[in-house]
Order: sequence, then C-alpha cells, then structure tokens
Amino acid sequence: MQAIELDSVSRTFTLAGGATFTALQDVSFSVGIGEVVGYSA
Amino acid sequence: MAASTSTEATLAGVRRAERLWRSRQIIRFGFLQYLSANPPAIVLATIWPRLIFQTVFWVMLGYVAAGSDGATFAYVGAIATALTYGGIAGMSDVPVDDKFAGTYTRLLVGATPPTPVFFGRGVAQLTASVVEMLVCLVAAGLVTGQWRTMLALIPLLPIYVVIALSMSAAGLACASFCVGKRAEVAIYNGLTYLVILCCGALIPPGTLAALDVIGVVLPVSHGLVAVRSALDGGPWLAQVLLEVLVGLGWLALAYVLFQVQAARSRRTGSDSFS
Amino acid sequence: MIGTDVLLPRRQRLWNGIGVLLVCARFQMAEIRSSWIIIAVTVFQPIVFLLITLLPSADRSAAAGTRVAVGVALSVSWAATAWGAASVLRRERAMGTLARALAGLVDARLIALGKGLGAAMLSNVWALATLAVTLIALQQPVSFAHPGALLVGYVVLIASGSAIGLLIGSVFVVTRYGAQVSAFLTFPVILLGGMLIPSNLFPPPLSWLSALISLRWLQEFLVTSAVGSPNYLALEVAVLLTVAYAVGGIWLFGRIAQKARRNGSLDLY
Amino acid sequence: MNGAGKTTLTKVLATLLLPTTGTARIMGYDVVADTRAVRLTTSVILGGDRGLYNRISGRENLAFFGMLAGVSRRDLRSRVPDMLELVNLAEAADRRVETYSKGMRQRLHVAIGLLSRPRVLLLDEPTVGLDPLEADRLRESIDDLRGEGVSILLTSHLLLDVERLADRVVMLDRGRVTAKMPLAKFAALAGYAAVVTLTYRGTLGDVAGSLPAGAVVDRHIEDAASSTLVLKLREWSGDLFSALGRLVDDVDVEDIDVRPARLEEAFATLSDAAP
Repeated sequence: MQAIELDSVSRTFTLAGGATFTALQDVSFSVGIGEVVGYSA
Repeated sequence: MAASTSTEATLAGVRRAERLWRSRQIIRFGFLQYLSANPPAIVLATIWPRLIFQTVFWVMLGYVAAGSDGATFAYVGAIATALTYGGIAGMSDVPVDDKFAGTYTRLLVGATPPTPVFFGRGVAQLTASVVEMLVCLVAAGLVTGQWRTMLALIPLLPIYVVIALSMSAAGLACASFCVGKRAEVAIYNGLTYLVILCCGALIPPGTLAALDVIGVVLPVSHGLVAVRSALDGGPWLAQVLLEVLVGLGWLALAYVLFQVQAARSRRTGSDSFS
Repeated sequence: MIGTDVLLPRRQRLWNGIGVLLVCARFQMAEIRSSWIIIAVTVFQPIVFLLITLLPSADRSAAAGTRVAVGVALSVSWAATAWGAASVLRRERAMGTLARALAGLVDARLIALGKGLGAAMLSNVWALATLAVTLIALQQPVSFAHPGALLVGYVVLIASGSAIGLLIGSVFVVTRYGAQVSAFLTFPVILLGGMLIPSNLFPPPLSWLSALISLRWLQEFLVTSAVGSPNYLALEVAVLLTVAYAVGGIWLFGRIAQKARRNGSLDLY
Repeated sequence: MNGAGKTTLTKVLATLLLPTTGTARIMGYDVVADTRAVRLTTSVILGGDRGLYNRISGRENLAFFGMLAGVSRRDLRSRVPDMLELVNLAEAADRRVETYSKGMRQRLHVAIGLLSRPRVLLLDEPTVGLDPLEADRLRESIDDLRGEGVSILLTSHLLLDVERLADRVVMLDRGRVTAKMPLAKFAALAGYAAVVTLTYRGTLGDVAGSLPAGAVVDRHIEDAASSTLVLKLREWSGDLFSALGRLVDDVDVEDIDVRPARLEEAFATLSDAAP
C-alpha cells in the first residue's frame, strides 16, 4: 500500500461562458509511506 | 465476554464524553466570535437601544392604527419580532462569517459536519437574542405603559424561547441560500420582514389571507397564536407543538441545503463559500 | 473650503466640484445596484410599514392614505440614508479606499457627499416606486393636490438625506462598528421624527426632539401639499435644517478625518 | 491559468474536489468513496491570508481547528503549546490574528496542519511569505515529520524546499505529468543554488570566458542606458566570488540582486537538457 496513489486522475472545469478548462490530465504517480515528493505545475 | 462488553461500555462512554466536550468547544467558540464582533459596550450602546426603540415604534404604530387594543396587540407581537435581530440576522451571520474568513473548507474536512458546527456556534446568537427579547419586554413594556400585559407574559416566556429556537433554524437555513451569492443582506432582511408581516405579530391574522398562508410555514406564527390564546386563558399546547414542528422543518432544510452546497462545491469546484 | 484645486478660479472650482459630485453619485448608484442591500431597505421596508399601518386601521380615506404614504416614504428615506450613506463610508473604510480618498487631491467630503447623494437618489426612487405599486395593490386612494410643491419637497428630501449621510457618515471614519451604529440610528428618528407617529403622542421633552429633524417638517409640507394648501414655512425650516446638517457634516467630517490621520486609526480595520 | 493544476490536485487529494476521471487513494482509502477515513488521516495546508478567524486569537484558532480535525481533548491540551512553540508563535499566540503578519499567518496555517498528527500531509507553498530563518525552521520540522513516517506531498516554487525535503520530484505542465525522477537525478540535471542579476552602466564584453565552472550566463543585454547580466550559479565557491569581484571593478554597478533559484528555472534548464 502506498501513502498516495494517483491513477490517471483528470479534472476539467466548465467556466461561466460554457468553455471548459482542463486543470489535470491523466495524472498518475504515487508517494510511498514516509516519502516526501515535491511537485510543481 | 463480560470483560469485552465492559470495555465496549467504557469506550462508548469515552466517545460520548469526547462528543460532549466537542460540542461544548463549538458553543464556546461561538461566544468568542459573538463577543469579538459585539463587545458589551456596543451591545449596550447600540444593539439594545435599537431594539427597544424598534419595539416601542411597533407598539406606537399599533396605537396609531387601532388605538389601545392595537397597541397591546402590537406589544405582544413586537416582543417576538425583537428576536429576529439575533435569531435571523445574527444566526445567518454564522455561516457568512466562514464565507468571508475563508474557513469553510476547514469545516468541510473536519470531523464534525458543517451544519452542527454552525448551529453550535449559533447558540451565542440565540442566547443574545433571548436576552435582547427580555430587555425589550421590560423596557418597551414600561415606556408604552403595557406593564399589565408585560406581567401576564412573564409565565409565557418559555413559548418565546421556543419561538427563538425555531427562528434560529430559519435564520441558518436562509443563510445557506445566500452563501453562493452576495445576497446575504437582502435575504436575511427579506426573511425578517416576511416574519414581521406574515406571522400575526403586528397585523392580526385574518386581515389579509395571503399573509396568513405564508405565515403558516414561517417561525413565530404558531408560537404567537399560542401566546395570545394563553393570555386569554385559552389552549396553547397544540400551537406550541406546531411551532416546534416548523422549527424542526427549517433545521432539516438547513442541514439538507448545506449538504447540497458542500456536494456542489466538490462537484463543480466553485467553492460557493469563497 | 470644499475645493478641488486651489489654483483654479472660483467659478472653475465650483464647476469641478459639481462634476466630482455627479461622478461620485453615479459611481455609488452603480455600486449599490450591484449589491442587494438596497432591496432590503427600499423594497421590503416600505411594504412592511405600509401594510402594518394601513391594514389594521379603520380610516382608509384618501387624506389618511396620503398621510400614511408620506410618513412611510420619509421613514424609509431616512432608513435608506442612515444605512446607505453610512455604509458608503463604512465600505470605503473596510476596502481601504477611504484612506486614498482622504489623501487624494479632491476633498474627501465632496466624495462622501457625492456618494451619499447617489445613495439617497437611488433609494428614494426605488422606495417611491415600491410605495406606488403597494398602494395600487391595496386599492388605497391618495391625493396629489400640488404636484409642483411635492416635487420641490422631494428634492429637499434627497438633499437632506445626503447632508445627514455626511453627518453620520463621519462617525464611520472612527468606529469599526458602523453596522450596529447605523442600525441603531434608524429607529429613534423614525419613532420620534413625527412622520408615521405624530410627535404629540410623546411627553414634552421628546416631542421637541422632532423639531430638529428636517423630515418632520418635510412631512408637514408634503402632506399639506398633497391634501389642502402647501405649508411653505415648514419647507423653509426643512431647508434651514438641511443646510445646518451639511455645514455640520462638512465640519465634523473634516475634524474626524484629521483626528483619524493623527491617530493613524484609518487603517486599523 | 498557471499553477491551477497544483492547487486542483491538492484539493482532489484533500477530498475538497471530485476528480472528473481516474481514482486517487490515500493510505488505501479512496478520496471519493471513503471521504471520512481520508480526512481523518490527511491534513492539508493551503496557506494564504484567508482561512483564519481574524478577530479571534491565534491560540483559539489553533485549538478550534484542531478540535474540528478530531484531536482529542487530552492531546489538544499538550499539542497546542507544542505547535505554537514549533512555529515560533508562542508570544503572539493570544493576539488577534488580524494583527499577524503574512509570515505569522502562514506559520499558524502550518501549526493547524501539523496539530492533528496526520499520516499524510499535503503542503501547498509552505514557505511562501516566510523569511529565510523561518523557512529553515519550517523545513527542519517537516524533515522531522518524515522521520516519524509521515508521507508528504509538497508543492513549492522554491528549489531550496524541494532540494532539502523531497525524495522524488514530479513535474506537471498544463495539468500533465512531464517528469518523474528521484531527487539526486533531478539535482544533477538541474540543481542551481542561486540566480545573480547585475545591473550596470558600461561594457563587460565576453563574460563567459572569465567565469569559473558552475556559473552559467543566463542572459546578457548591453546598451547605452543600462546593461543587465544574469548568472546562474551551481553553488557558491571562493573563486566564484573573486571572479564576480573582478567583473564589478570594470563597470559602474547600479544594482546586484541575489535570490535562490526558482523551481521553474531549474525545470526550464531540465527540459532543455532532457534527452
């Protein structure tokens, strides 16, 4: 078991005008127990 | 077997004590927030005088409209409308405070769901509004010469406390309508005026059918019918139970609305509390 | 002296001053329309006051209806002013824009007065519209004997509202409890101002108080203009009081702004 | 919207936002199905000016949010003072939060996040607004947590945070994962200690030649009014200082700005250098 497991996570938002915005696209990575993972977007 | 049931009992006891401590903390924090927003000097200098003037105004308006009977009728109702300041405006400020402070996300991920936290923190507002009601009962009663009615109302104060409770539930529910938009002032003022108009506080029931129809589902209406009937020595329990029912209805509505708000903000990402 | 720029000739400065007043008024009206606060005071309140006064009372004649309608219009106008103009300064302070207004080239009092004017104009127009609709819904007859005089009285009402707004608005430069103070200010004036409740119902010391409130004289003038012949003396007293409020407001606002600048209490939110 | 991916991912993991597709688990619990279990094991520090009750003291904020996060009465009594000490807010604890500086508010956010002894910690720009000393103290306390087996997902623009704390690095660009590697590989490829920006009048001519290894010219613009030279330094060294000294002698210096390298700058060179 991992502390954090991300399996192709995506997230889109529909903005006021109806346009959609993709904030996350198929994100997959994991963080082990006691591990520190740094990330930046 | 006996050992395990006794440990289970103590575990349940610990959990109950923990829950009790948690609700006491939430209520205590509510008082902290209330006092930091309304220090005693401000309560004495502006809030109480404003409510006394407001109550006297309604009584005098009752007198101008329908003579001394009108004044007495208005006095009994105006005491209930004094509760709207803390019960509706004050209570709906509790979730709105979280909106402006940006602390709602913390409540969302907390161990205790938002609605009980709001209601717990609202106990301070509820207490303040009951105290305000008592101040208005005495001050306005003496100023407008209604002291005979004032004395008759004292044994009926528990009914006014029930009214305060059902009104606070409505205040909380109405806050959840406006949290998404910047309309909180108009919405809790709207509900306050609806209560003043439609609950038989200042306009006798039966004067305008439309008002009575709306009043049925609003707090205060049934409670005031109970008070007025008790003043004439008539039955009052049935109406008090109806008032409790209306209050529970509004509380359930508040709970559902805050759950819907939370679910929607998780779905759309539009944290309606920001 | 209210001035926008001391270097310009007097006539030019006066013209600039009026320009600033109108810009601030329009700005304030746009801001109020964007928030819902105005609805509470100028739509809900007139309906509530009108129904509570008219429904229980037996006398539904045109004269009685007019007296109540004028009383409600003035009471609501006061509530809108106490709240509108006051919240103008309270919001300026909360947003930190008050400090910028005080430091700006244009005299802050002109800005406050202009915004108060915008608040007063918008709220009175909305209150009047609501009143008209409610009176029609109740089929309550009212009379308009001298429309011209009524219009003059109405203009004085708006001027009075802005001046009072500046007077009580200056309180918000120093206190952070503006909401509670403005809520408090509403009812004493509505109660003792001789509008919906005749001041002769109160024992002497209190009934004299209403003499200091311009709205009480406007009530007298507007009712006599609508029913019978206008009482111009009452109008003159109202105008005198309005000027007194304006001068008082300008002086008080200046002193308080100076004090706030000395104690640095402007940015203490 | 730059940086939206970072906050969105943190919110999804903190159960504040549902993923559109895909699954996310924390300690085996699904963030959508087992929300309560995830919330009891995770703590999220979003930081920033909001998220605190301004008219209430720092200590009361901390105790209230700790209680809300499920910390028991006994633990709360001991851990509140400890946390205040840890984030160096002990003296200011009983002042209202509205009197706190940006850095103090950030430290209070961190104290709230650490109070409930989370198994998994989601840190969003933890050192933003902190002065170097406070940032170091915070990095030490986060490092201690790692010792206690706490797993941490940390986002930061500051290379120093990542270098000091992270075991592995993940790079997202416009919502997609573009790089995943252990810290050692990342540091080798990209590691810069600092960026020096020299603004001067006059001409320097060929700079690259006179610089020691480990210093790279990032940008060099010379014109009559004022010239700018931007250097990236792999690490500080004696001869680097003397080289800089010699550079500065020949020109009329207006300003020298030295700041820690930012993550994007490191990643920028990383993506250039990537195979």
